[in-house]
Amino acid sequence: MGITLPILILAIPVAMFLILGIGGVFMSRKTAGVLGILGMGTTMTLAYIVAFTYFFSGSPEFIVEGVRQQVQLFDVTWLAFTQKLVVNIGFILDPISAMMLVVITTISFMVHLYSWGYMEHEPGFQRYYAFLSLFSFSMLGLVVATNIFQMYIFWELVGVSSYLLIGFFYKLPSAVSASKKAFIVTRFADLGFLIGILVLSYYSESFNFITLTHNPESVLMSTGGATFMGCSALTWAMVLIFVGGMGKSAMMPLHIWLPDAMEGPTPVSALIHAATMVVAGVYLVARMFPLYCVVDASLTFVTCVGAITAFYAAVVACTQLDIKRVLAFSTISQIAFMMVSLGVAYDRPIEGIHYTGLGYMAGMFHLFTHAMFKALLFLGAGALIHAVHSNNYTKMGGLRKYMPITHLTFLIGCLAIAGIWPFSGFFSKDEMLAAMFANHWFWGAWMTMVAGLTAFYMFRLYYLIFWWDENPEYAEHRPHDAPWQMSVPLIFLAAVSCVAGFIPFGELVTWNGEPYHIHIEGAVAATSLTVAVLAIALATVMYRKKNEWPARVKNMWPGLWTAAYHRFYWDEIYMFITHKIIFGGICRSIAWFDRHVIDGAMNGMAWITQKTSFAIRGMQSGQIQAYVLWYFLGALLLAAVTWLALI
Amino acid sequence: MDSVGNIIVYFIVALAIVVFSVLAVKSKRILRSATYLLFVLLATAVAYFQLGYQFLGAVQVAVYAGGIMVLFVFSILLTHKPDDKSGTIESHRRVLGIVASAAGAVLLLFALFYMPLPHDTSLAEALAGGPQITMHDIGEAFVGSNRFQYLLPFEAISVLLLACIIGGVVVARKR
Amino acid sequence: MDLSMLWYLVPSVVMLACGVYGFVTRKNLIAILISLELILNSADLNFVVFNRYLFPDMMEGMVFTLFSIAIAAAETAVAIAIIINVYRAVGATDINIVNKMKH
Amino acid sequence: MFTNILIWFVVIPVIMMIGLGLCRNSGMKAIRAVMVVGSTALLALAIWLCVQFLQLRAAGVDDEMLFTGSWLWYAPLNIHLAVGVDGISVLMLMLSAIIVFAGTFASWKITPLPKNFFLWFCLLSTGVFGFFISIDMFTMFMFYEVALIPMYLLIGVWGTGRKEYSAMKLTLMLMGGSAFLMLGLLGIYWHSAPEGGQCTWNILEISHNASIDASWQYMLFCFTFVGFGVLGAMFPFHTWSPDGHACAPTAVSMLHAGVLMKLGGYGCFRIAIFLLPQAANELAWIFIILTGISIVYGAFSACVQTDLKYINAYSSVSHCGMVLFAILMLNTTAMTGAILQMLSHGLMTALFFALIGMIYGRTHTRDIRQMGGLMKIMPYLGVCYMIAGFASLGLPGLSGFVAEMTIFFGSFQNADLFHRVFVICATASIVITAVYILRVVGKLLLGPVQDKHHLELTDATWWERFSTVTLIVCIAGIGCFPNWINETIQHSFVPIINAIQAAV
Amino acid sequence: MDYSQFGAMIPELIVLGIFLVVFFADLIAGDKSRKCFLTPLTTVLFALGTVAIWVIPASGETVFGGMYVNDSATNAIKAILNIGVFIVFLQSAKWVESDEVAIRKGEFYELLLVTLFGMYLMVSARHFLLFIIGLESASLPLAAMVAFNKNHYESHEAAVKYIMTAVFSSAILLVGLSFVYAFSGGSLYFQDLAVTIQTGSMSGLLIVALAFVIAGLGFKLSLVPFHLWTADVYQGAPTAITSYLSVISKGSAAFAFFIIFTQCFGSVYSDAWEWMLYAVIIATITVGNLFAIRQKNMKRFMAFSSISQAGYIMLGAMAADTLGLASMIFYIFVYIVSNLGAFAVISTIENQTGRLSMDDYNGLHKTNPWLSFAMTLAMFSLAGIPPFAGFFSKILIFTSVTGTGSMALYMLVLIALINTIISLYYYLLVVKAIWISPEAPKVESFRSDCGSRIALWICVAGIVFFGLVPYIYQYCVSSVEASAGFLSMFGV
Repeated sequence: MGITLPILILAIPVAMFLILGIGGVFMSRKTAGVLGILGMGTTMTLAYIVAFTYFFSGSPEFIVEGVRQQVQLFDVTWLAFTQKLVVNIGFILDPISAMMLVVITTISFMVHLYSWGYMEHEPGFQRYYAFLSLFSFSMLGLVVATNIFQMYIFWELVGVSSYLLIGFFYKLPSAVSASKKAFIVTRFADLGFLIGILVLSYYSESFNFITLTHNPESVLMSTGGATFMGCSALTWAMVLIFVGGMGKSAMMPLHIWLPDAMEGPTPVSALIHAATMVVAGVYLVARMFPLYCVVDASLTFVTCVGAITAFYAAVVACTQLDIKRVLAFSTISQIAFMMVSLGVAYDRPIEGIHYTGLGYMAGMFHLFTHAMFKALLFLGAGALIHAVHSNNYTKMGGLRKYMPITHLTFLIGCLAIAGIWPFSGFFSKDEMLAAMFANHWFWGAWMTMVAGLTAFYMFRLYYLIFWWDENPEYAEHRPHDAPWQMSVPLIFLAAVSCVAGFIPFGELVTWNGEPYHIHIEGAVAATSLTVAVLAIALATVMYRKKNEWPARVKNMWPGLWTAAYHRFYWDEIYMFITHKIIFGGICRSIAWFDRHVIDGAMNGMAWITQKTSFAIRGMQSGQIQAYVLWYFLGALLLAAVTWLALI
Repeated sequence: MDSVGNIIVYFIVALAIVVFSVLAVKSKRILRSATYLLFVLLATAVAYFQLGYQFLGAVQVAVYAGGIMVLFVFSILLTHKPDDKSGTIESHRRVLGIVASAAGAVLLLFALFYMPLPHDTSLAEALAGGPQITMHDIGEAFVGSNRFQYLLPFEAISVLLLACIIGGVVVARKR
Repeated sequence: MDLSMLWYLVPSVVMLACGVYGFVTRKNLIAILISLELILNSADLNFVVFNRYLFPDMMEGMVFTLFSIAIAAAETAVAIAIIINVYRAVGATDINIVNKMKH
Repeated sequence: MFTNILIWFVVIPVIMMIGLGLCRNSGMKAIRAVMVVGSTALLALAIWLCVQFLQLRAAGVDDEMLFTGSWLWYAPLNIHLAVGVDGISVLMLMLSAIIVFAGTFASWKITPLPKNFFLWFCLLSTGVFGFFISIDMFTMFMFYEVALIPMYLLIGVWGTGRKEYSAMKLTLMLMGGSAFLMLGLLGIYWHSAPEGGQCTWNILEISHNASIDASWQYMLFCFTFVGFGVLGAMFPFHTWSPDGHACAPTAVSMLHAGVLMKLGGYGCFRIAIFLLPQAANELAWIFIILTGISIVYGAFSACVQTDLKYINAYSSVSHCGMVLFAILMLNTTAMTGAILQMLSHGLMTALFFALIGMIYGRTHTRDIRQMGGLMKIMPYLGVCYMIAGFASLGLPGLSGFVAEMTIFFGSFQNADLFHRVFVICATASIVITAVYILRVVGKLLLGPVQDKHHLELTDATWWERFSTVTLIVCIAGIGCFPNWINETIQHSFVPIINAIQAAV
Repeated sequence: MDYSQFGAMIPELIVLGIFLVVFFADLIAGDKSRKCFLTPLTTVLFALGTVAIWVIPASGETVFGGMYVNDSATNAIKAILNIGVFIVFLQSAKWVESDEVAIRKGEFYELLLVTLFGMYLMVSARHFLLFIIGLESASLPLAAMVAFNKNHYESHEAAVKYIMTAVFSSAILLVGLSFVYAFSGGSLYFQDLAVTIQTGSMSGLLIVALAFVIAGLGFKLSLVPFHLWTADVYQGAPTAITSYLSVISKGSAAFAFFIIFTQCFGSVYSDAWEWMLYAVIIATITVGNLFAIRQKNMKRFMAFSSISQAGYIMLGAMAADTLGLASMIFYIFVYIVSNLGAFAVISTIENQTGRLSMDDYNGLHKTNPWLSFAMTLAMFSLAGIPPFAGFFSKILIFTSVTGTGSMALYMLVLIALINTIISLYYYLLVVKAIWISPEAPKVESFRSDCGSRIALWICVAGIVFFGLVPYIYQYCVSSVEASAGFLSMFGV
């Protein structure tokens, strides 16, 4: 494969960004929209060509003896730190990046299309499309990165695109603060990422993924047994790099930005905060997977963080009122699922655990399916918000009659995420749970419980929106289905969610390129299905019609409910630390110190000089005799001191 | 061993210098001050004679005691009524004056006593050490232009004196 | 008993000290000038004494003193002219009148 | 003499001054014409020099300095007007030319006394250019001080706020620094003779011949580093910077923060480290502590300021601290990063101050609490401000990122715990930077409009757009294609690194 | 007797000749109305004389048995002083024509020329007797000139202060010299003293003698603590005289100081007077600066500024070698143009409006931009800011001081450098008043007289070019180096 296609894949979005960003003010909305959609469509086509060529051409460039290869389509020097540490910008093609190309371009195109309808009346339409292009470019650059530093570069760029898009409605203070929060929290996490890269590259003397991952043992050797606080340097590096992933993927305790990020336009949430950017952390771990494997403490860390986050987010999701927030917590929970799946996919036999690689494959599979159905759900939520002009489900209820397409697609999304056969979520979730059970029964059981919670809160949401009690305001503003620009993506994604499970994913994406044959583990599948169905049943009982159950349950554990509703006060804790301690404590005291001590010292020197000047003015008394006295005593003193000192 | 006469003369001179110096700066009447100064200057002239510089002694009497003292008396009479008193001022300054002068005297005396120069020569030896300086020698020295001859300073001081005359006239003139 | 150099130098130092004392304590400008004459005289005496005792065969010190006397005369003349000028301007020769400029 | 291209960097501003002298006080058109022609000529000259330089290097000319020339000036003290450039100086000249160019447009409508303003402005430029072309310590120092003093009048007359106090403080503190510097230079001069030879001020000759003994090196290093460090806003000598920048007029802030503060960093490695390598190896730790404090301290201070210029001034303390910090790491990569950071910070902070000046010129306040939602009112300026902010917080694709990363990766090559701890502290500053930049952006540009009067304000004029676009293009240029600059700088560091390693 | 030896004293003869011409012209002219030719006559003659001194090469001879020398170094300083005096003549032209002074203008020129003659003798003297006569000629007539403004009380007070202190200091100097004489081997020729005063003669008496000589010369240079007369006299004296006092008198004394201390006492440099001068210089620079900070009266302000400048000048004596002397001469030259530039502005404004306070300068640039510009340059030059000449003179003198390599001298230079910051502060106060102060200008717009303008132009040209053009400094160095036998006399 030549370099034209990959370069175009990156170049078209960035060109769109520049054209729409600089020239946007001179364009009509329609031109801008069409340009953006066309650009993204082209990119999508190209990405499909690349991905299909990679997976299915069977060319020896990409597959050797049944093993899929990692190929760098191009790799040019961008910045040479030292002789060895050279940052390149390149395009890597391997199973996960090819898969990600498809996911990103697909969802992005859908969102472009959808936004044409959704954002029709918003000011700054051109700017919006420019930002979408920028994001697409950054995300594509991230996934095709040939080296960790390139990844970091695009990592930052997606961060800023996210910032710009969350803050798109910049006149709303809440949007502004949400975007700021998102950026700073991820930035903080990126600090870990950066230090991780620093440590890793210092020892391995390379940024390149292929160099690093093809021989992870030698990377471990290169650290020469360097340890810090009892852990090896590589462990530190990998954990710190994962911290970066935690930030982007909103793992506990760095998850706080994601729910707030829902202040952005809903299509943006679908694109960035559900399907693509937030899974960058998962992608990162998958990318560096062999290195994680050689320091399994770091992988354990990944698993634990994932497990805790998944449960936490699921619990919180059960109590939220804002439909987008429910979806946001659901996203956190699902991404955590993928993390756990990666965490349990040990690749070498330790203490009787067999290598499976299943977790890796399953995680990637879930990434794919989740991207589709979560985007679907978000876009559906967007349609709802478009119809009723509120995020809050108390303003909804009984919408199934008014918005049939939305209802149907949303239901498909819910079924998919709940893991009901034959929807896509079932397959990927089943594989993940199988991998977890294979690792340790505890992870399996724990995550099955989370899966059940997922099914519950999703159907709680579904019923509250579409059933429950009809909002009387509909009489005045009759909600209706979205225009075609919005419906088409919904339908398309719903279709994908229905069939994606049957893709032979194991044949395509595995940790080492060798195909893996998926087989449904009956026991696991049965368990998870049962749990899901039970949870759906419970949700049906509680929320299908307006009744007293929800209130009663709430009153049963009021403390728990309130805590969960307030997301277990994480935001408050952060607020306290940042505002009270860092701003109020550190920054203010440093500013005070600067003004009063440092500056004071300088002014003090001037003051002392002035005072001395005043103090000695008596010397110049105007009396000749005093002058002569000074004169004479001065001469004597000069003589006397010199005499004493020198002789 | 110096002659008794010399010693007696020395003591008279020394006593006169010391006493009249003190009186010159302590006297409450300015005219008396001037007179005491005259005595000091005359005593110094005597010392010059004793040290063998007769011409110098003569000049001291003529210029200092004669010329300068006249100036002083003249100016005192011009600026003072006869009964005017010129007392010391402010006691703190008197203390300071004593301190300063005492410090100066002590330092100088110490320095002189410890100077690395031969100071046990007697006056007689010193007088015998060199030739008598005659008027002729002095005259030669003042108009010669060689080493140890002072034509140039002599001319230069004439300019200085001229300038001082001009200066004095400018200052003292009424307009 | 020898009249060594120091015998002559001591009165000279006393003269100097008196001169300094007088300068510092006197209230009248002319009286101050009188004190100054003492100091000048003390310097002259030093020159002469050193010349006689240390370099009896030369006469630099004596000549210096001769010129010094002339210079003293010139100084006194100018100083007295200025003092008279002040007297004309302010009607006194008190030292406390001429201390207006200070600090 | 005038056949040497470098001399023209000094000659052109002098000609401009003469030209301005001939203009009438009120002849605004003539004054602008002189300034535009002159600054364009400077920019063209800088670009031409850059091209020439790269061509020569590409052709394999491997001297330490190119375009050298040396003309005896004060023969008795062996003072020469010696010029020469390596890659670093070329880039610095380029930076200065760009900022002078942008500054000219940024002060298009300066009042009162436009003629005098530009006269001093040109004098300042003369100093800056002269400093970067010199390889003789004496002329270097002279140009250094030439660049300092116009600041007093520029701030005092055309400034705002507590301008008299700030101008005086700035001038005195910088002159205080240069007092130490002077002493250091004198010491180097008098120890520059190899075994009874003639002393010299020429940096290259000293580096080749002199072997200053250690005890003197220690003293002189401290003097020179502190001297330059004051201008580089090193903690605790940075306090002139916030007040000075806050009160200075736009173009002066641009030039001062953009170029003048770079003189400090440039001098630090060109003189303190290059000529006193042994002391640099031994004593770097002291200054690493101070500059490390600068980085974090400046960033934290910036977080709570409410005056736009104060925020940027403290931010400059932090960023310039990074420059000195990187220089002290004594390896090629980190020092390269330092130079990149100088360029980046120069352009970015010039952009910042230009924008602040433009905003202030419209709203008449710099207090972020009294502004808000300006993005709606003046979108062009708002977008530029955001770009500057992103450059400042190290967004890839803009210059700040490249510089900071090079610094971090270079600094991390020093493997001991002491260095590591400080590097990580320095790294942490990028988060704090994000905090204060986004705080300002959020309060100033985004959110609802605070003051109804602001709704009537206009967006940028053509000269303002011109000025800012110039800077943004450069910022993005460095950010996207850093490697040629990087290589140029790295090559230029070879002799310095050799000197350091030889002295270990 | 060999009167042809007078022929070697060309500069002195020229000045004396002009003096006599003016003297007789003044005598002949009689009443006021016909004296209008006096100013142009003197100025032109003096200009010609100055050119002559520059042009006629120094004979390098030592005449009168070694009492007087006219070598290139002395010639250089004389020529430089002459330029200063010329500028003083120019800037005082208007003042001497004023009603109050006009009738005494003949005397003004005569006295000025005599004092200049005295300074020449100070500079050229190689015998203490001639030196003392020169010193007195340089200071006594000045007392009369300080009293020139008869209608101003300050002028009288200043004259009294000046003459009293001057006489006291010359008395102390004589006492000191009498002690030096004790060590001299009977000869007061400098070249003999260089031989007879050796390390072995180190004693309390010699130290006292040195201290008294430093005090005596310190009076002329206004070194601390012998400086206290300076401010009052500068303030009270007519501005023309103040400027003359502050530069010419100081410059000649500095040169003489250097010659005396390096030649006569060169061998006891590091034993004694290095440290005395060290202390005195630090005190001078610091105290001068500290007092200058508070001053509002411009003349008084300049007085303290000149005190601190004297400290810098004396750094050249600390160096005590050819480079030191050359740098000192250069410093003096630069100081002359800078200080006289400032005084030209001050006297112009005083003559035109009678205003002397720094507050009166507020907003000056609005009414008198050129004067403001010149004053700014002068202040910058005095503060030692490049590219103005003051920077070069300061740096060169610092360089020469540190050349000996002793750490103590580095510290001295550091203190001096730190003091430049204080000095910068108060010089900038003037600049601030002129340019920054928002008040309405108090001095109305006027056109200054021709003499002042020319003087100002000369000063501005000097300020701008003396540093950038290296020839002046090279001239100083080559003059010093060409002084035959001069180097060999350094006992340092």
